Amino acid sequence: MINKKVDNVKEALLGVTNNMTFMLGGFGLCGIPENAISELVRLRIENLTCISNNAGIDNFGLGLLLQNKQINKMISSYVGENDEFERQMLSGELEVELTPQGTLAEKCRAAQAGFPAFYTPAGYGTEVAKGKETREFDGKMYVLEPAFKADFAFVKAWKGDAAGNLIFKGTARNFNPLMCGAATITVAEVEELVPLGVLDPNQIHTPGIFVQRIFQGEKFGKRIEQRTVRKRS
Amino acid sequence: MINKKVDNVKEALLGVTNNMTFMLGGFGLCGIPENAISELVRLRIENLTCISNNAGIDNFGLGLLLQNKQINKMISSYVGENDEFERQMLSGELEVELTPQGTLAEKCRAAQAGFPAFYTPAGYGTEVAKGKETREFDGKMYVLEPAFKADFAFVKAWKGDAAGNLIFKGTARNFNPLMCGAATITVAEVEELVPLGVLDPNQIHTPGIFVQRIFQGEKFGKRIEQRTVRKRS
Amino acid sequence: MLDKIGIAKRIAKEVKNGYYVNLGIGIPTLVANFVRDDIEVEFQSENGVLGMGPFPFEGEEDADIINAGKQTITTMPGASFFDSATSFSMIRGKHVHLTILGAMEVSENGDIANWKIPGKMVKGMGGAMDLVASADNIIVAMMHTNKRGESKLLRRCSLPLTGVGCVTKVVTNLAVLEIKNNEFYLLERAPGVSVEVIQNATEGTLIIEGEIPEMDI
Amino acid sequence: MLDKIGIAKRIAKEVKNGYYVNLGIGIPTLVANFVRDDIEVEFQSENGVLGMGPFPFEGEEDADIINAGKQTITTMPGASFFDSATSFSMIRGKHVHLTILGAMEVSENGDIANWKIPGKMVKGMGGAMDLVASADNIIVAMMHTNKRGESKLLRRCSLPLTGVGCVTKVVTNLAVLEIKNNEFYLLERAPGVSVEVIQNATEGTLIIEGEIPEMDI
Repeated sequence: MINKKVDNVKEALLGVTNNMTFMLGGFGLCGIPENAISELVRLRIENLTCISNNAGIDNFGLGLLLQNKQINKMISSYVGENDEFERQMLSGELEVELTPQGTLAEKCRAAQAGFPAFYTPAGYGTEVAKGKETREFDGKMYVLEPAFKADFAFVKAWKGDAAGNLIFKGTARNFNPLMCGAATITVAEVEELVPLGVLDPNQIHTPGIFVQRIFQGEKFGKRIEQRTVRKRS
Repeated sequence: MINKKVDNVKEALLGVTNNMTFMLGGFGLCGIPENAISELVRLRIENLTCISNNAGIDNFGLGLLLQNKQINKMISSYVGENDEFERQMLSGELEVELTPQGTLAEKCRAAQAGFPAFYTPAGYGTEVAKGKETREFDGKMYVLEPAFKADFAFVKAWKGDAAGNLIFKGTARNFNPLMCGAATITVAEVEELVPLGVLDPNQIHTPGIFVQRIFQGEKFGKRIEQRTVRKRS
Repeated sequence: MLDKIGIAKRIAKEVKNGYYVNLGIGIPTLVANFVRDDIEVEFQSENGVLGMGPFPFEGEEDADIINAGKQTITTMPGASFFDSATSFSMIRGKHVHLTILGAMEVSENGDIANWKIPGKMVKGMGGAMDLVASADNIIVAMMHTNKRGESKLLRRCSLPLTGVGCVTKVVTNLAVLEIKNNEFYLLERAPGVSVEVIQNATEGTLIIEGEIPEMDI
Repeated sequence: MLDKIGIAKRIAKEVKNGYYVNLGIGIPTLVANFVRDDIEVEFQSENGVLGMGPFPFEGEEDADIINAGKQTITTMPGASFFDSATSFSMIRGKHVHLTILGAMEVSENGDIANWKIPGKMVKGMGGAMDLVASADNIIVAMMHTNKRGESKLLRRCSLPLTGVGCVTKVVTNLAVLEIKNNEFYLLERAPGVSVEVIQNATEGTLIIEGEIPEMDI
């Protein structure tokens, strides 16, 4: 077993600097690397490019880095519900590259899997395809999209072990497994770091080879963005 | 829940005919759809194109279809250890398209995921790339490989439910999950068909949407090709 | 004239036995409530769940189990969770049979615009561009006109497109329309709404063939 | 002169702490037995397992747990199983640090041939083409000459290629050689083997710089 365990978030983020490109897992506030984000806020590094499906809300998730103006460019599919984001974007302070969600997912997967680029139908005929190569296969049009390149990927899992194996819970899985191994260094924070051998080898979502550092996260807030319930009848 | 359960292999294979293209899961004899193969032998349909990493052995797996001369063309990555196969291939009775294993896997995944083709470095500069488009990305050369097209995919899983959800065991997973949803109709045979709700939604390897028919398999032989053991010291 | 609930009810009739369905945010989400319970249907949400159920009972919300609208949900027996790449494999690979989503504009050739108002609103396309680029069966749920009373069924969309030539049907507060041959075909009128009202509210080419029945919802 | 075990022992020294390693069929498989046990290493097999262990005890074989050579195996704590696409993501994505495989021919520019003898033998490339096209560190384990005594280290391969310009090192029964600048650089001699013997058994350009040490295995 190759040991990936580090003691805390500080050690896990060694080497992050200004001007880097980061991938951050999560959909909305679900499955986001809360500990890594807090540490990035504390470190005050800036001029960052962040690849993440969403941009958090004003006072949680990536919203915290936005408030601090640490982010220079966001690559996301959906950025609603964030006033500070909208302000920075419309004022031109923040560069935003909107990418169809399936394309965003596959650009991560391509980076993980060593594919340089791929053809997808998403965005053909729209401004997303502007300046990009398009091509017909079997009578349908596709857009060529390159794989992402990033320095660090920050992901959040439910359970993990020292070998770097990860298991996610529910829809908190989302982009997290795709970002593992898609950046030079992948840092995983887990709710529960279990002893080696506890996880069933047949039920690993992300094999440890895709993870360089893993640590036990602290105080996960796990906020709910839209609390919807029904009454008991 | 959309019910995919059928009563037996006969019902599961309704619609298979001569001249079709099939995908068959498995690596060597590990995780092969034994029940489907037996039924194809019984049905005596012929002039088949089979996509499968290997071609079985003389008296098991796809070797049974070869003995019957039901297969016209094989698309595989490795076909050693099969005398009848070698004879048919060298005599020209059998057409063989050898494909790098990772390319074979991805051609299945591309079909499943709606990608028309992909660029892979495998086979560049070899006869595998002959006649294919090649292209440079970041100083490295890649070959464009199209997605597979197939009429039926036959896969074998460990456990499954009526919704078509599948769980595989150990290395019997291999190509099986990638072929699900990669053909017009996917037929899954399982060692154990469990009641709906028994499988943990978090631990499904193949969501039921990729499977059209599922049935409880019978009498799995699960032969071992190379029995290697060590002595107890 | 229909309200949002009415639109959802009418669209629910388009959901057939054996369908996997992706519901967009807003009116489409309501459709799930009105699907006949004697047919087999599964709802997919692109953030990574198949087999969505109703909202959880109070106190049973789980922050790790949400839909694409970020609402807390439950799952049905036979459900599964998966990553975003697998989710879009389902969509891009045409395994999802029906996509229902909202729009700001639809044109007579089936273009749709629903993600951006230049200089004003840029929330992003989320999964909509993947959905409309891949699905064979796309129903748009929307009001027939915008807040200024202008038609949203146009000859050409004025807003940045989400997808081209992809919408197959539109269900509005006034009518059900099919898009074919680069024209809107009027199929049904909302209760109490005349053909003339629909004609006046439709900027794109409207084809009216024979007697147009009132919706049965 | 080394036997197969000797070659495996020498290659085992190339396996460094923290390496994920893919071992081909034949001599490479033996390498696992000789890796120092004070370093952290994991073995990947392209049929879908990471963290391979030794062969099972008699009676404990599981038909569902095999390596790429179709041999029954066991797994170590921390192991994982995955599908073939994920397996080649590890390989193509350069997450595997070292690939060790056999060859029929290697050329001085790093080409390798190991999958086909036209008209005679066609077993297929299996995962070898993916491995050699992607890995940065590829060691070939083979005999220096074939059964007819002809060199397998050539100016140009005569057999159909598996990959081009990819081999970084060759370990044979006679020597350890590095491939750079389109030449074979002699690094080490097998015990008791002279430089002259190696020179005579090598058809490709052989660079001999200074005193060539004997292997320490």
